[in-house]
Amino acid sequence: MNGMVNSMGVGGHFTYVITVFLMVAGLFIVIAPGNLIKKLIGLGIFQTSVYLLYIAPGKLVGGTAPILSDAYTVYSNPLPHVLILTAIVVGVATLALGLALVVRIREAYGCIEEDDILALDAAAQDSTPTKQ
Amino acid sequence: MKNDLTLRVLAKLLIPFILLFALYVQFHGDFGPGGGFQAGVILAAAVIFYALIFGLADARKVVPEPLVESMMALGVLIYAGVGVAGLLLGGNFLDYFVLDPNSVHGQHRGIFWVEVGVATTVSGVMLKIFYMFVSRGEVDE
Amino acid sequence: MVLMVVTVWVIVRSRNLFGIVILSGIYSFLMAAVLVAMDAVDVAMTEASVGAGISTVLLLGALYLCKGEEAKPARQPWGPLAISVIVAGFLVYGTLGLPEFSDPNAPIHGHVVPRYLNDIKQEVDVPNVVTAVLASYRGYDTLGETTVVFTAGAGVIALLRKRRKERKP
Amino acid sequence: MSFLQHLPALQVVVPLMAAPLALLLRRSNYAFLVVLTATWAALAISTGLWVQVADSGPLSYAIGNWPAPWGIEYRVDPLNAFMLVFVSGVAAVVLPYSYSSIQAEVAPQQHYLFYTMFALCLTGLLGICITGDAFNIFVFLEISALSTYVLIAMGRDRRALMASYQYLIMGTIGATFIVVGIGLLYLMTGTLNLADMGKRMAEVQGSRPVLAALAFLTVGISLKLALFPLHQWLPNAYAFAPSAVSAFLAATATKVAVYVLLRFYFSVFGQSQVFGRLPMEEMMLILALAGMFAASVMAIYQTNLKRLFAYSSVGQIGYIILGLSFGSVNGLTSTVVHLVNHGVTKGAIFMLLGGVALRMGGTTLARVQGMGKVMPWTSFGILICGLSLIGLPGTAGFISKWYLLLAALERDQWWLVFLIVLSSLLAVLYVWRFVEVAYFKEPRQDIVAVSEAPLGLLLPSAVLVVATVYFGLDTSLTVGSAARAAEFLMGGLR
Repeated sequence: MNGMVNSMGVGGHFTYVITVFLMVAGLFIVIAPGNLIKKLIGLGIFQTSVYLLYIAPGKLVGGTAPILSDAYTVYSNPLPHVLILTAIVVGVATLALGLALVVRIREAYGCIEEDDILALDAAAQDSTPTKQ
Repeated sequence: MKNDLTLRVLAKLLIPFILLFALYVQFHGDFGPGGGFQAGVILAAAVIFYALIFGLADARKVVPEPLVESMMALGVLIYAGVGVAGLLLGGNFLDYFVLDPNSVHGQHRGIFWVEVGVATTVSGVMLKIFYMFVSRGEVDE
Repeated sequence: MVLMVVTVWVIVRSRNLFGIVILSGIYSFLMAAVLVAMDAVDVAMTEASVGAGISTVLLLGALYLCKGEEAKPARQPWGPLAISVIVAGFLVYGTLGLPEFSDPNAPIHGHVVPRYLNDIKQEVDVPNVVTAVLASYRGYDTLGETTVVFTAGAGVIALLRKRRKERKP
Repeated sequence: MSFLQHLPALQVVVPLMAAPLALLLRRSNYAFLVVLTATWAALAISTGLWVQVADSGPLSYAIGNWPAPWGIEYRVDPLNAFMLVFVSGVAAVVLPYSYSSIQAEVAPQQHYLFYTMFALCLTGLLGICITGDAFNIFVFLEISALSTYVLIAMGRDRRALMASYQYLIMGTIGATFIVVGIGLLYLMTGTLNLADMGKRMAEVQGSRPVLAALAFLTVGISLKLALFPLHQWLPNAYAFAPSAVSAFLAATATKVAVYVLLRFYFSVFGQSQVFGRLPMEEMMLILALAGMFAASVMAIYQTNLKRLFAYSSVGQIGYIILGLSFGSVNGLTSTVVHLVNHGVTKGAIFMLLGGVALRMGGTTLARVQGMGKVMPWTSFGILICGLSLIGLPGTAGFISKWYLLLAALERDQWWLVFLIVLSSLLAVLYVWRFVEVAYFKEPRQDIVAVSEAPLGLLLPSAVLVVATVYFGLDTSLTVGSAARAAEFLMGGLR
């Protein structure tokens, strides 16, 4: 929350810089080979950071939440909020499905490290004919 | 944990309030923050809370799995049904104006039912996912 | 927001899965706080309940089922790192041309949205503009969203329902 | 009349409502009937729309009766009317096939879920094609994507799970890139309606966020359409999914992504911006060529037929993007025609391979030895489709390559003509791998008794094989529609 005060003082693009950092960090976790659950968390961070990209520009200093009442005249932009609500829901749906997959992978392979699983697959391909 | 009297009494006391809160979030969404999705999540949370304290078997008795699965589907059907109702009454798909002679009331009615649909599906899906994860663990042990 | 950066940094470095899950919950809470500051109360409420609530529960559940504690350190992070940096470059390039923070003359404030804010009283008469746009003006998106949730639910059933015959490796 | 007026909404809503119904019914036969009815209804609706558009020009449908930039608009023009017919047509053929094919591949208590997911996937793909709203594209993209992950994971091999996980990661990254792109566009134009965006683009043409949006959308969609080198998820996903799923995905999923790319390039950014401001043309040309060659070479070295043809798909996507990179009417015509022709051909191949897997116990080259003797019809079908992949006259593949060559000749790029022909030779090589094993080797001892694939599999596959040949002989339907779509895209922007 301290950061918010800063963001207004430091200048117009502070929020964007933060957004970019969060996005890239999330993306890095996802594409670096590693633990399957950790990758899903990274995917979550990647998606979440996009929320800021949408929401931050909709904020008007001196504006208020877009719930109409007679006391206010300036409202922040409601449309990005709607879009991001949808995006959050999509995000959690993806996470649930991803985790269900990880659980199944763990049952089938006995581990959840990407490297190990790919090694197991390669080994299986060498020794036995591919069974369909 | 299942036999802790304090917890059980507390839960019995709290859960009605959580359910009430869910309903409040559902129907107050027009005026304050909230709506079908959040209400659905809270509703599911109440049952999950119940399951944690009283055990999965008891929760399944209160909210059986087939019901949960039907809720998932029914929510979508309610939502799409509102859209089709608009079609049948001579409007476009998801046209709320035609749902009532007074177009503003029509809008209110449309939004109400749509939010009911969202809450139904969301709470159904969240609960179902919870049940699935927990019962998967039972196999493993 | 600075706290968020710190949290994410720790997540990147950490190998303890349990810790990572808890941190991601904290991250969601921080995000929700920032969203409140940006007047997105509906979004904040959802992010808090979904990000910090449901996601954390799901992650813990999955962690319990997988019994994984430690994540191995990534072996060769340079390729992905390079890709990430390139993406960052594009983003910085793009965002530098965006309107300034809180600029009332930005296109998003001038087009489309005024009708939501001004005419909603006559057209829908619901004070919470977010609800009105969500359920009515863009109600079709929400139908899609509900379908996405339904898809995930049915998908989890398909993946996790117990079977009589166990899958052969 | 009023009923016809609502066809655009019904196009998506009918399969959408079929999905929860199928879940509620639980009995796999009922679920199948519901989804089958919905799929065939969708085909009828899309045909109706196609006729309407051909008669009276683009249609617009305001969902919820909210006018365009405020509400969500459905917009049907020559391009997506054609796509809708194609997608629902393939679905209408693959679904009856799946009824027989999943008996062997998916556990019985999962069948109703399979049909539910199939309906959702179809809903998503149709929704992407028909919508005129940028964010709505994303929502329906996710419906189709999530259902696809589940469908792939239903495969019997445990590698199906990992393939699905990798697709989930790549697909979600792609979708998030697309969201970032749409977000940047929204911030610059203030609207989400594609047509409105296109109009307001004039003011912000060439600004940095718009160019960044272009880059993000291109990368995001390229992930979805498996453009080389972003194709890594594809071969495993196709190889380990149930065969009905492989067929449906190979025929439609990447093709719909190409459609989205076309839509953004030509309806939003405008051709001059896409090809003028950035070295897009050169970049796509290089990637397309690299894909054509690298993936075809990879295909030659595969030992599993499913993977072989999956790599071939990546290569064929190269042709599609190559046509796009020309930015001319002939180039675009070849892109759109090849979308359909390749979709039909690949759909047929994967459906036939499903029969092979069922009868011969797998699709590795070692296993299918002597297939020409024990499964003559299936082998013959694959052979014809293989010829279409090569681009032999008389098959659908020839038509698309012909327009591609025309487009290259228009620009006097003889070296490109040479490269296109050369890459076709690579296709000859990988198709030969199949021919050699199937026709010039004796069947293995343990599988001599194998018979032809059951009719339930063979008949639907035959429909697509016949289509492959038919589209190679009578081009009025495909090329006619594609040319109209191409002219529409180019003309809309001048």
